[in-house]
Amino acid sequence: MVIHPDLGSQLVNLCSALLLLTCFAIIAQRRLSACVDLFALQSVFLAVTAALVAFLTGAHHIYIAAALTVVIKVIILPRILKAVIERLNVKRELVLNINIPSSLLICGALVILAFYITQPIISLGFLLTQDSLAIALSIVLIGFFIMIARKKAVTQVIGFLVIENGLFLGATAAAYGMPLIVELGVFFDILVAGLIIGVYTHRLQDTFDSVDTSKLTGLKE
Amino acid sequence: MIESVLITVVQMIVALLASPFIVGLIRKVKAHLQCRQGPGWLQPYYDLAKLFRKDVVVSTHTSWIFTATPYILFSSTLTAVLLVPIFLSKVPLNFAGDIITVVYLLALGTFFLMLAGLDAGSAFGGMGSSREAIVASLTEPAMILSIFAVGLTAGSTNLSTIVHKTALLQGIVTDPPPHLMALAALFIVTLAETGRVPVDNPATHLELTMIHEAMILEYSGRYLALIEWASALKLLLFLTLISNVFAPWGIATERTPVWMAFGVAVWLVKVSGLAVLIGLIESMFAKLRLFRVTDFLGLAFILSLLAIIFFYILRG
Amino acid sequence: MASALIILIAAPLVSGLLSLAVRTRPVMERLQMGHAAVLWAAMAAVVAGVAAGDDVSFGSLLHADALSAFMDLMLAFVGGTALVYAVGYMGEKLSRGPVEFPRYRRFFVYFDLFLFAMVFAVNLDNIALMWIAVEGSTISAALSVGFDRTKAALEAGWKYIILNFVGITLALFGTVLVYYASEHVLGVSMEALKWSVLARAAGSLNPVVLKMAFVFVMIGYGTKAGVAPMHTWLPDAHAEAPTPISAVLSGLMLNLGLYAVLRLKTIVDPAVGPEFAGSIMVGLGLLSMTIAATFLLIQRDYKRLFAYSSIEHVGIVLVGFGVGGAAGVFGGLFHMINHALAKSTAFYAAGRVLLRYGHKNIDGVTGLLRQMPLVGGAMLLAALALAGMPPFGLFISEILIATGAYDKRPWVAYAFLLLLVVAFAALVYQVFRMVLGEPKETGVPMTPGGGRFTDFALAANLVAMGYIGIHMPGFLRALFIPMTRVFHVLGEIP
Amino acid sequence: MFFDLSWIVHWGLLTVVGLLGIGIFLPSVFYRNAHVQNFVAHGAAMAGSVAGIALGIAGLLAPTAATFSVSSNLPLLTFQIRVDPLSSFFVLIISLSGLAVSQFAVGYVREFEARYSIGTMGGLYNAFLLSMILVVLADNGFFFLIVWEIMSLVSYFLVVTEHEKAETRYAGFFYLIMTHVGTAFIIVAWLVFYQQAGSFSFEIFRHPPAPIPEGFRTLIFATALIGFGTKAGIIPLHVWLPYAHPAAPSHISALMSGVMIKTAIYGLVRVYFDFLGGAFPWWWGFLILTIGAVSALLGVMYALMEHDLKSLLAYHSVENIGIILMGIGAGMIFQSYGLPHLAALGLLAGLYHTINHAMFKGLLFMGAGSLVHATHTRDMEEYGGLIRKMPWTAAFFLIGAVSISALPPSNGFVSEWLTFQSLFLSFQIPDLLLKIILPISAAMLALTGVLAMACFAKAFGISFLAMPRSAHAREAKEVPLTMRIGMGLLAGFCLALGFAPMVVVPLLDRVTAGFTGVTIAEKIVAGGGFALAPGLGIGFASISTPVLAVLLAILIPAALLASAALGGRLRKRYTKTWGCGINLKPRMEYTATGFTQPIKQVFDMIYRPTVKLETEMLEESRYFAKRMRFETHIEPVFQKYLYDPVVKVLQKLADRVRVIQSGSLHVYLAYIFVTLLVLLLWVR
Repeated sequence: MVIHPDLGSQLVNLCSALLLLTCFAIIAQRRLSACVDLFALQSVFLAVTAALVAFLTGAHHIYIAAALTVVIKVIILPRILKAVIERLNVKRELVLNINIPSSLLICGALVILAFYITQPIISLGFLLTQDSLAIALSIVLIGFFIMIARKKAVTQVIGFLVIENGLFLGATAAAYGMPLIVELGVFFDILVAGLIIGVYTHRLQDTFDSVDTSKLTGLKE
Repeated sequence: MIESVLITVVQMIVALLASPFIVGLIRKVKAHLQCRQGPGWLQPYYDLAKLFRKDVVVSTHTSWIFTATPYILFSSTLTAVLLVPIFLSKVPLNFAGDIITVVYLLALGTFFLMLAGLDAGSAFGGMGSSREAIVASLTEPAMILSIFAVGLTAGSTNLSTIVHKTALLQGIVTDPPPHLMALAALFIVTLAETGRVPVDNPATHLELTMIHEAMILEYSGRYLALIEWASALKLLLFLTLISNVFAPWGIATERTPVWMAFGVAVWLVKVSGLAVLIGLIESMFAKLRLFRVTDFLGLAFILSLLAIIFFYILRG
Repeated sequence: MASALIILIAAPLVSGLLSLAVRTRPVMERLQMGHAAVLWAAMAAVVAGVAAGDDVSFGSLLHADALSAFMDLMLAFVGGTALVYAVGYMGEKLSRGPVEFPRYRRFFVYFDLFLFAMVFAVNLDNIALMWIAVEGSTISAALSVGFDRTKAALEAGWKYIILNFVGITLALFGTVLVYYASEHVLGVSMEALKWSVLARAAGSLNPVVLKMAFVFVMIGYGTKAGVAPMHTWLPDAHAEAPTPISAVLSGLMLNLGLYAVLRLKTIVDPAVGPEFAGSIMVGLGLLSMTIAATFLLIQRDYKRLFAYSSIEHVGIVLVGFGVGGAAGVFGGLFHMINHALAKSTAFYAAGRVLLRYGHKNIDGVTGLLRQMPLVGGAMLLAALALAGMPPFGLFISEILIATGAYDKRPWVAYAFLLLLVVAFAALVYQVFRMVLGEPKETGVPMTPGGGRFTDFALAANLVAMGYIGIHMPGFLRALFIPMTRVFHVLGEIP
Repeated sequence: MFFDLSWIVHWGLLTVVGLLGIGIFLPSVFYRNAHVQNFVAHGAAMAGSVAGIALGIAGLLAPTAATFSVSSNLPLLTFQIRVDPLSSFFVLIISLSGLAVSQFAVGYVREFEARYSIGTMGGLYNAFLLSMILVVLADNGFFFLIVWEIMSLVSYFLVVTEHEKAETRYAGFFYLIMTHVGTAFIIVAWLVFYQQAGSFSFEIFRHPPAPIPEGFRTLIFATALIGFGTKAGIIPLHVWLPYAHPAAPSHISALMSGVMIKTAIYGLVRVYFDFLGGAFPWWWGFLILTIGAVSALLGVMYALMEHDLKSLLAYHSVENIGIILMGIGAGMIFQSYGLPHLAALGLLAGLYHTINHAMFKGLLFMGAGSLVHATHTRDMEEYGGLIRKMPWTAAFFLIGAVSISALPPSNGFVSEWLTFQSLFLSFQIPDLLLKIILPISAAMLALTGVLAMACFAKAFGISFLAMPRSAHAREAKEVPLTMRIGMGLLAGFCLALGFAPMVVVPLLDRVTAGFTGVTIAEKIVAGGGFALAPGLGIGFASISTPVLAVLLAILIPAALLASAALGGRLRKRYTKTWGCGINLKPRMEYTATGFTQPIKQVFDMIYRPTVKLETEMLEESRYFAKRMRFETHIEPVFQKYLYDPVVKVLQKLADRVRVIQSGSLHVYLAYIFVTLLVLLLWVR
């Protein structure tokens, strides 16, 4: 089956756009479990995008990446996070560093910024995925922003994972995926990192009776 | 060589003999002004002779510094005198030191005198030394500068060269304003360095006012004689400086015996005149408070400085 | 030679895995001492091989050029002494009671894995695989930082994890961008990620992409290297981690971060010219020095003190490479190894002080020289070295860097010297307060078992530090010449 | 020549480095016996110093400079050594002082044996000597910096020998920081050279491939002045000196004050006359001269107010550095106006004073050390009457005091007189301002000289004369022979330098000739070799210290004989000093504070004294005081208005910066985020 390049490109762009949209949804969401769900959704879109690229380019190793994404980011990590939420008994985030409307505005600005920054190098990319790089950068920045704007450890982890998603989008869409061994290594690392964060969150809860990271200000000058 | 040694010895003897006379002269003038007869002309000589023969009383608190000081003071002052032209414009020892050397030789004596003042452990001696320190520190820069102002005309700080050159010009001063200022400065310095009114009063032993007398309060007998003689020599030295640097009229510029003898006579007249002037001043003015002395000596410094500035400005 | 490289990399991994099975302290001690010995021997072989002029490689995966060998030298030497030190330090903790055997064992597992990840990272000839190894080191260190289960240690660990994971992720984005640039030239393949290939093709890569990639990598690995303003995790982690870990974090991990940045710089420079990366590095370097110098002034905790000093030195190295040229590059490299030695020595000494007094308060420590002559002396010498005093190598490298800077941009040299002086004053003030004077507290003396190992580690580091300050050994110079070539320094080293 | 000078230079150098090197490490070997360590350390130092004296003299006489070089593995760094007249002269100074001070130290360090590690102290001592010698021999900027910093560091460690005292630690820290700041400026000077000449070799500094532009020359001038000036202790960079020099053990103070600060003079002469050579802008010399005059005057004035004998001596170092700089500054001015003979004279005067100061300041510090050794206090108000307990120390101290007060026929007099002459010869300069300024600075020099005399009258009088003022002084004993020999050596050097200027001047002429291109020795040495006449052909003035000494030596016995002739045998009666009817007590003696009271009052503009008087009256009457408490301080102007504000600003700044490390993870993340965005935008 041959798909017209324009169509393929538009499909990829569509998926990327959906990824970006879920970011905004996460920003707008106070409930933690909903955030996790949205992250899982985003990961699904990521997997779809990766599969699309794999299909359109014939780079089959990207399928594996897509599959791993599904396994790790759609299934394993959300479960761990949910378990943590369950155990810690924190349902929603009431106080934010930056309130939701402003957050949304800022994220809009970040998207514009990302497009502005990547504009000079976009022409270099493959025709199929030209805009994905900008979107990937937007997602990275938004994920970063989530980490700054949110207080709970869990949301910070979600922010971190969103950054990872953006990064993967960049890797698969813009660069047609990294070599397989690299992908595998990266996934392994992310998995371990997620585990360790989970462990630490537990310990934090045990020691501080809270996962509100804004209260972690004992060490300062 | 022998001639040089001879002249040096003669100069030494002349100065040694003349110095008590000058002291006596000042006393005489003051006595006259106070409508007194006063002691005789030879009284200072008698005093010295008597002091030399008397026993000395030495404090048990003192050290060898106390005993050595009179000799060091006497000989350093005498050495300084040998560097100053008295009757011959080019003294044989002129190569051995210039005006700075003279100033520092006198300082050597002062230094030991200050130590001696502290040596006995009495508060008076310490007070005298302490006051001597401040007076000396204010006079010496002025003295060096004032002589230098004159030295500029002659192109030398060597006293002999200065006097010789001026003498060859028949004492015609080429730059009168700087010379006058320097003269005034040097005169003030003379009053201060030799412990005269209005800086110090050699005739008093009032504990709160004395400076020089306080330092030598513990001395007696032969030691006191040497010190008194050294101060007389110092006075003479300054008067000689004033007269021969600013008015070297009549001084011998060649080593002929007649001229030199004439030189001695003229010099005696000149220093006697200055002594009379000092006697007059001592009678006319009151002693200044210690902390007013600063202003007085500051004036000397400024005058000598102005002398140098004027010299350069007038010369362009 | 390739086998030596394999042994060098495998030794920590094997040792770490074996540690899992150890049941008693003497066995652990012997295992780790053996580990250290193997590390040193293998490193010596690798360094000798590379110094002789041949890069050591194994397959297409591992490749040790001069720069890698230089990093191996640092990692293995300091890593080895750190192991010896850790044997003493953790043994002391074990015998005193706060650490029970399973945690004692776990410590060494983490530690060995940490070393493994670092040694692996510097010998990988692949930009992306290197990233994986660096990430591995970040993860293994994360476990060690929070090893003491105090509130402070947890907080420090959390901050370390979050900031470093974010940083390392940004670095990966940068890596992706490099690939984005290189695959157009070298094709979609592993080749496009190999350092050696990239270095050859550097000139033909897209400059704008590389610029962006460098920004990401600089910030990403810069976080790991403790470059201001990404340094904020560093003082916390260094202060709260067990001291052997602090020493390795400061002496080695920061250099690993720098290594990653520098590698990329060698790719970026031919493509966009040296000015670009240089400016960023000089700017961040001076900022790091400024921040570190001011915090040194107001520091009250001696471990944090040395941590800030590390930030300062990372700044110095950045300035050195930023200004470039023979003097700058040589100075930067020389600074890295000297700093690794001096800073680990300082931390070893600090650890002993901590064991003795049980607190990290500078005000509470005096008279070290009287109470613990070796420890106090080591701290004094290390502090002097860190403050940039001869006869230690840091003085030489600082002068070289200043020279390089003055040649290019005099104001950089002025700022550099000014900051050095401030940092000197602050560091010397703080350390001398502790070292001099009469001791206040008696504290708890070391048991002979722990003291022996730590003393050895201190002495070994001191000797090495003193030696390369006075005389640069021939093999080191043999490494430096090709290394400066890696950094495109043309012409003779004067 | 009977022997080969270059052979002596070669082997002298090796011997110096070898012996002092042995002295660094060998003492630690005998760690069991502090006594042996003491002998080994200071014996090695003495042997090294003897070799150094040979090296210095041979280097001064050698027709050409000798260079030695060992390359290093490091870029830009060569261990290059050059033995030329200037460095030889300073090697000679260091070694002469080193010899005497090491001898002194053998005895002095004895009392440290129980409490301190003599191996460390002795090793550092040797390292100190060696580093100073290498500083003046170094012929490569990088090498120079290394040994310069080592010298600073080693001297720091020696200063804080007694680090259990808080004020010693403070003094040491202050010193280390100041000297490090100074080094930073020297580094800048070297960097400018490097940038212009492309090498750190002094040979290239001397002869850069292209002439260095005027702006850069000025930059070098200024940075070298600040850099070396800090070490030399010129005002206002002198603040560390009165703390550090007294805090050190006295033999170290002797070396620091006598010799170490001279390495800064060496640096200035080296940079200005050797590297920058040729015609300076006139204001360089003028600035040096002014700084010199101000340092000299303020140095002595602050010295007057000190009652701590060692602080007093430390301030005198500031004074004497000022005097040295006045000579050098005058030389530079003359150089600017193309008067090479006068330039040589000024420089020669400065260098002459340099060696003189090394000798008498070393002597005085050893004297002070002996007093501290005997009384265990540095406070002059607790001394008194020591001349009877310690006659040798007193005699040596007196020689030092006469020398530093520049009283004829001492060595201090010769060099100050030469400085006076070079200042008065200013009438040959075609510039009215300078013509007037130079005599004014001569007047300042005169004032300085007299105040120094007053100060040493105080120091000697209060310490050694009259009655003991404390139990310490009453129980004092003369110091051991080893210490006395050390002092005696320097006293002898002082006298020799005073009586034999005609030997010293031709040697110094070899130093200055290299920089001014003219030799003046045969013109200066007049009167059949017995007089100095620096008029340089115009017969300006001359002195002859040997003749003066002979005159004094004849006249003093002559006065004795004459008074015996006039008054017969001397009969002495001994009695107590008259105390106005009550027994004289030490408390009634004049104190050091009282002695300087008039000076304080006269110069209150400078001292800004603060007086605090608390009177507690009797309950019964307001007219009778029960207790009075009088406190007076002089204001440390430079510290208060120049240094304290800088420290305060830094502290305040650091306090503000605290906010950066707020502890909030979100803020930390924001830093990274913002940096990322800024850099990305910048890249685009």
